Amino acid sequence: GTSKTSGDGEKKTLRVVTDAAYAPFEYQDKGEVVGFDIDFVKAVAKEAGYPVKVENVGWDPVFIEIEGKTADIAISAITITPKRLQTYDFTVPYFLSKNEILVPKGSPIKSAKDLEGKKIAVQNGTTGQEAVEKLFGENNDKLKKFENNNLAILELKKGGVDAVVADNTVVETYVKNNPNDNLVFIEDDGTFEKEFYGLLLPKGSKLKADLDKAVNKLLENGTYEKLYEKWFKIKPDIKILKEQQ
Amino acid sequence: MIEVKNLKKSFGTNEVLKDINVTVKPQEVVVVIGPSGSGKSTFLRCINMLETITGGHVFIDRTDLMDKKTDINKLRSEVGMVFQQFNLFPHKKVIENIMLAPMKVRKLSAETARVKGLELLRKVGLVDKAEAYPDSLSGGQKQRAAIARALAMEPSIMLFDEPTSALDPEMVGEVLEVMKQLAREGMTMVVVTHEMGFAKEVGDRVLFMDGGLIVEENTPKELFDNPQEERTKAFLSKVL
Amino acid sequence: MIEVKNLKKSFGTNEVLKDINVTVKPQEVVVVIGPSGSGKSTFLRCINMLETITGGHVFIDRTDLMDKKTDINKLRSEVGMVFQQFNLFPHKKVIENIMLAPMKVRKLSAETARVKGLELLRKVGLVDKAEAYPDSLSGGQKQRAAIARALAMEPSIMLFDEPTSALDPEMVGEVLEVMKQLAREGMTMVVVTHEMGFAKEVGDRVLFMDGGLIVEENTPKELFDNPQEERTKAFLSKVL
Amino acid sequence: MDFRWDLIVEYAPLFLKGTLLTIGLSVAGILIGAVLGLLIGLGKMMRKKLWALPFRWYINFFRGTPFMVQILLIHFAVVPAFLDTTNGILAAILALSLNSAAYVSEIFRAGIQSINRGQMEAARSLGMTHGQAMRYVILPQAFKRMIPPLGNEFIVLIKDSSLAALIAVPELMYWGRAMQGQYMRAWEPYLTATVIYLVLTLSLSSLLSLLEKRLATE
Amino acid sequence: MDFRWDLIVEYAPLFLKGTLLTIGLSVAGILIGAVLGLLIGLGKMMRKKLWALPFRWYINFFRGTPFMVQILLIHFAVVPAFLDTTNGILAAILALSLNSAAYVSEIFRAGIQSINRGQMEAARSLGMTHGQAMRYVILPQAFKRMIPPLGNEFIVLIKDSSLAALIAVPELMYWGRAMQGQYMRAWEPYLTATVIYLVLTLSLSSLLSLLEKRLATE
Ligand SMILES: Nc1ncnc2c1ncn2[C@@H]1O[C@H](COP(=O)(O)OP(=O)(O)OP(=O)(O)O)[C@@H](O)[C@H]1O
Ligand SMILES: Nc1ncnc2c1ncn2[C@@H]1O[C@H](COP(=O)(O)OP(=O)(O)OP(=O)(O)O)[C@@H](O)[C@H]1O
Ligand SMILES: NC(=O)CC[C@H](N)C(=O)O
Ligand SMILES: [Mg+2]
Ligand SMILES: [Mg+2]
Repeated sequence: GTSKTSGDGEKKTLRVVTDAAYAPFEYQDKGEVVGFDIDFVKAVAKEAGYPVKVENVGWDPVFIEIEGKTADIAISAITITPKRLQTYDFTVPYFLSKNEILVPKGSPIKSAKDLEGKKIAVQNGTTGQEAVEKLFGENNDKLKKFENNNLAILELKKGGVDAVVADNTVVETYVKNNPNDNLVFIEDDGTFEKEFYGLLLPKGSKLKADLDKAVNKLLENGTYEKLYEKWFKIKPDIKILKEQQ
Repeated sequence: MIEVKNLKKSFGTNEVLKDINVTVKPQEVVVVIGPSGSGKSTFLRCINMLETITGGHVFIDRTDLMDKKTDINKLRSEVGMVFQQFNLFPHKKVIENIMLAPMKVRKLSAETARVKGLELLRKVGLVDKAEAYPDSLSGGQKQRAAIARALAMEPSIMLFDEPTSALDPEMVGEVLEVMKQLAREGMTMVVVTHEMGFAKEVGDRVLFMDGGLIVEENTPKELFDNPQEERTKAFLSKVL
Repeated sequence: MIEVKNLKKSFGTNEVLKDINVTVKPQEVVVVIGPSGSGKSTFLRCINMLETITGGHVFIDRTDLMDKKTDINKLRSEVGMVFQQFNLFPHKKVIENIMLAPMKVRKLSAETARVKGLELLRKVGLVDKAEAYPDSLSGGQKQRAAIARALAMEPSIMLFDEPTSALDPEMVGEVLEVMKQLAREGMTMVVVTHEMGFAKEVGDRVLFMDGGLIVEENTPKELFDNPQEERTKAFLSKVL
Repeated sequence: MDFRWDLIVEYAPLFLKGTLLTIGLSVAGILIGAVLGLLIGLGKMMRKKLWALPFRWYINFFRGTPFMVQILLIHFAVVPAFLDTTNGILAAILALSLNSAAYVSEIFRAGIQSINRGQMEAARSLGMTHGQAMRYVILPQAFKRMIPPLGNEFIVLIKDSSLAALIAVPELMYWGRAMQGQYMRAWEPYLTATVIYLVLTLSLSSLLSLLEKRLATE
Repeated sequence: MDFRWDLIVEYAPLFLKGTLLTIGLSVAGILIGAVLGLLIGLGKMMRKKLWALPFRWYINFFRGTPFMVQILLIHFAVVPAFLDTTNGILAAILALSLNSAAYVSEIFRAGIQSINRGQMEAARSLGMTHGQAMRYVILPQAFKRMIPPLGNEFIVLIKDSSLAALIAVPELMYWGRAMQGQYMRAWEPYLTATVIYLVLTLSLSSLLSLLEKRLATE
């Protein structure tokens, strides 16, 4: 069901895929797929004039679906990376992020360097994984790659690893929402670089122009800010997003 | 009726029938005896084309079984066969066992087939078991039902492969009785059996097989009382 | 030797043995005949405690099988049993089949057991098959090996349950020969069989069982030639 | 350990929905699989070895690889090749059907082979053709013997269908994983799923053994 | 479609490592499972129904629930309850062993039941105790018949072990997924894994049928 815009007339429903295991961006609440990304992509599509249907498919499948053009858009807190750009297109960035470390309270790990020799859980195929592999080598023995971030965090909670590396917003939200788990997050701006999320599109997608325009519109007309505040209770730094374009 | 010429049959390298020559005349009752493994069953099975013949020829009513043009299924229905293990169809009632082939092969109507089936069951003394399933019958009853089933195709020849040797001794008699009656009615029969009493009473000829060959043949009386060949003597001394 | 008093055996609600009373004297050969399902096998199996008795008593050498204190395994080794289906141990050579129980139960050394086993094999005419596996033997050879195996425990009583009815006719003789020899040597034997020749030649007594009861008993000659009971007559007329 | 019953209560409607889908997937799988399996079984039994080869390889493939690989390949490669989009439910049914077809074909073969050779010979000796003998004598008996193993295959499918969670088909396991993800707890979601699976498979298998007894005494 | 052989070459050492771990897990699973299975089989065959009940339920549980649930429960719930940490390899071996034990116990029971009753009777009538008859007569024959189904169970374990990838045990499927995650390509990793699984299971099953023929003629 890829988009076939029939020239002028009615626009076809876009299939948006996501991995709803990355709160607060996209997650399941009693079976409902919700989150900042979900609200955002709906707003973008509305702005661009497309009806959308959001489907939870899982993280690895997101990329397979987009590469195979079986879905039109993926939104899943996906960082725009040079490597991904070889195979996919992205819209202009819509979110600023960076990786962060999640550890139990009282852990000796205080920075990324302390992760050396420690067991780390990451989500397979994420920038968190890449960051750790850049530090300690690809496919090294101490790294456990899970299918989604929830399993990685569960592994940490159950004592199977010493740390999880994932996006800061996700890590911090988790720490805040689960005080009983006694987890803390550790920032390391020296090691973890700024990342920008974009909507993932198939290479050469005809939607890119429309969507870019729509994203920019939302950034400018205050819709983005409203959504951002609803989900994160703070104001976004729109300037840095615009600079990145 | 049956003419077997230079019949040969091998399983792989194992030559089971070496060179069999027999003629069975209409209404004749031929009894085949011989030690285990001598090829008696294989011989019968070749006559009924349940085995593909390796060499030689078998003629039934002058039709060559080996001829490509021969309709084997039609010919086979001319030859009834009764097995040691009965081989009744367990999912069908006795009467249905008997009706099946006439209906499917001869295309009789169910009614005609049933009337005929009941008649045959009467003949073998099993009318009251028409609606029973084979599993509820005793061995002797099963074998009689199997004979009725074979007769339903109105064969001109009946082959029996040790029809009584899977039976409890007290049931042997009832089956032999049915067979004797058939013989008296003039059915052409080839019977593999070790029931010497039967052979003497109704057999016209006895063939003694050993090692894939017919070693000796004669009237029952002559063969049992006055065997010529050493192997026949040895065998009879053990069995009688 | 064996005393069976008011023996009863039921499977569930099916009363298979109703009230059996028999005494077998030392060196006696008792033949049991009767229609299928009359309880002959069950009777033998009760004597050997292969079935748990429902009522009554069985004494072997004056020891009550039902007595809690009786060592059943020891008593069982006093009673040899030969089955219709041979039941040789297929994973062991013939000689090992014979040596196993003497070594494990009687704790004989392998050597002693072997010497004795070979002697028994000589007796049943199978020394040359000592190192063969059961599957390579003919039916008659298997049954003779099974007899040798039972004899290896030096039983004072031997039970035979239709020992020749799974055999090809030409092999029946060799097994009966071994059994006759045993009888002549004075072994106490209870034999379920339909071999009338054997019964007449070595049987001291014949029991006719039907419906879980001993209907008639007599010497073979009297019972076969002059049966008293209707049921016996009916059975014999079918079998003889 | 504190066991949060409230979470289970909260997720109950979803588990119910998931259970229904699990049953639906398995039923579809066994039905389509049975039909396909018969055809493949017939194909494999063909006299000409060369013609039978593709069927043989079909069976080898589906019996020789993990169901996880099969469902992923079918979901991401096979279905999109035809539909131009993925479709989890379709892929799950396809994977279950194709997989069970391989096993059913073996059940079918075993069923036919379990019928005594004498049956075919008796039928042939009455003048029936091979086809008639198959149709009226062999197959009716074989089908009866196939019922219990087909029932077992159905149970296998119920369990295998849990892998559909990996392609986000909202069946039972999917909701277990969703609950795990939402509340980061292991015991509650997985035990709930376990119990439901147990109820499904055990009630099915006791039904089966009842049926088997019926068939045996008939 | 362009098929990137170079990626496969690059990941070849990891696939090799993964294959070895897959084999290792399955071997450990079948060995421990066989021993446990014997014990559970014996337990289930106990005369006292009440004592046999726990074994019966063990078998029901492991045969009645998806292996995915089992491995997740064991990894995230059971092992941590004892060790206070997770251990993927341990959990995988445990899950495979406990699961296969349930199936082995049935193989064991079937093996014993397949031995003709007459064997036990012959042994008892020679004066052997039940234990002696079991040990010298029944079990040696039963074990021989258990070899082929145990081989099949081994093949099942090879396939089931692929689910260990979900708990990040670096076996074959894990590296397939890792490759997929790294290069965002689906075909190369999954097809490679498929081929390796096929090689493992098919060579094992042809070995098995050889063995079966040997045993049959012996
Ligand atoms: N389908 C077969 N494949 C291979 N060998 C066979 C087959 N059928 C029979 N034989 C072999 O052919 C030989 C003769 O067998 P056949 O059954 O004709 O003997 P028989 O005289 O009927 O013996 P019995 O009295 O035991 O029934 C035996 O050596 C047997 O092993
Ligand atoms: N283990 C068993 N469970 C239930 N019923 C049994 C069992 N063994 C035997 N029977 C029943 O007991 C009855 C007598 O059987 P038994 O084997 O003693 O007869 P038999 O005289 O030896 O017959 P045959 O001549 O056929 O060997 C039969 O009705 C049989 O169905
Ligand atoms: N959903 C996610 O796990 C995203 C992780 C990270 N932002 C990435 O793009 O790799
Ligand atoms: Mg024969
Ligand atoms: Mg009996």
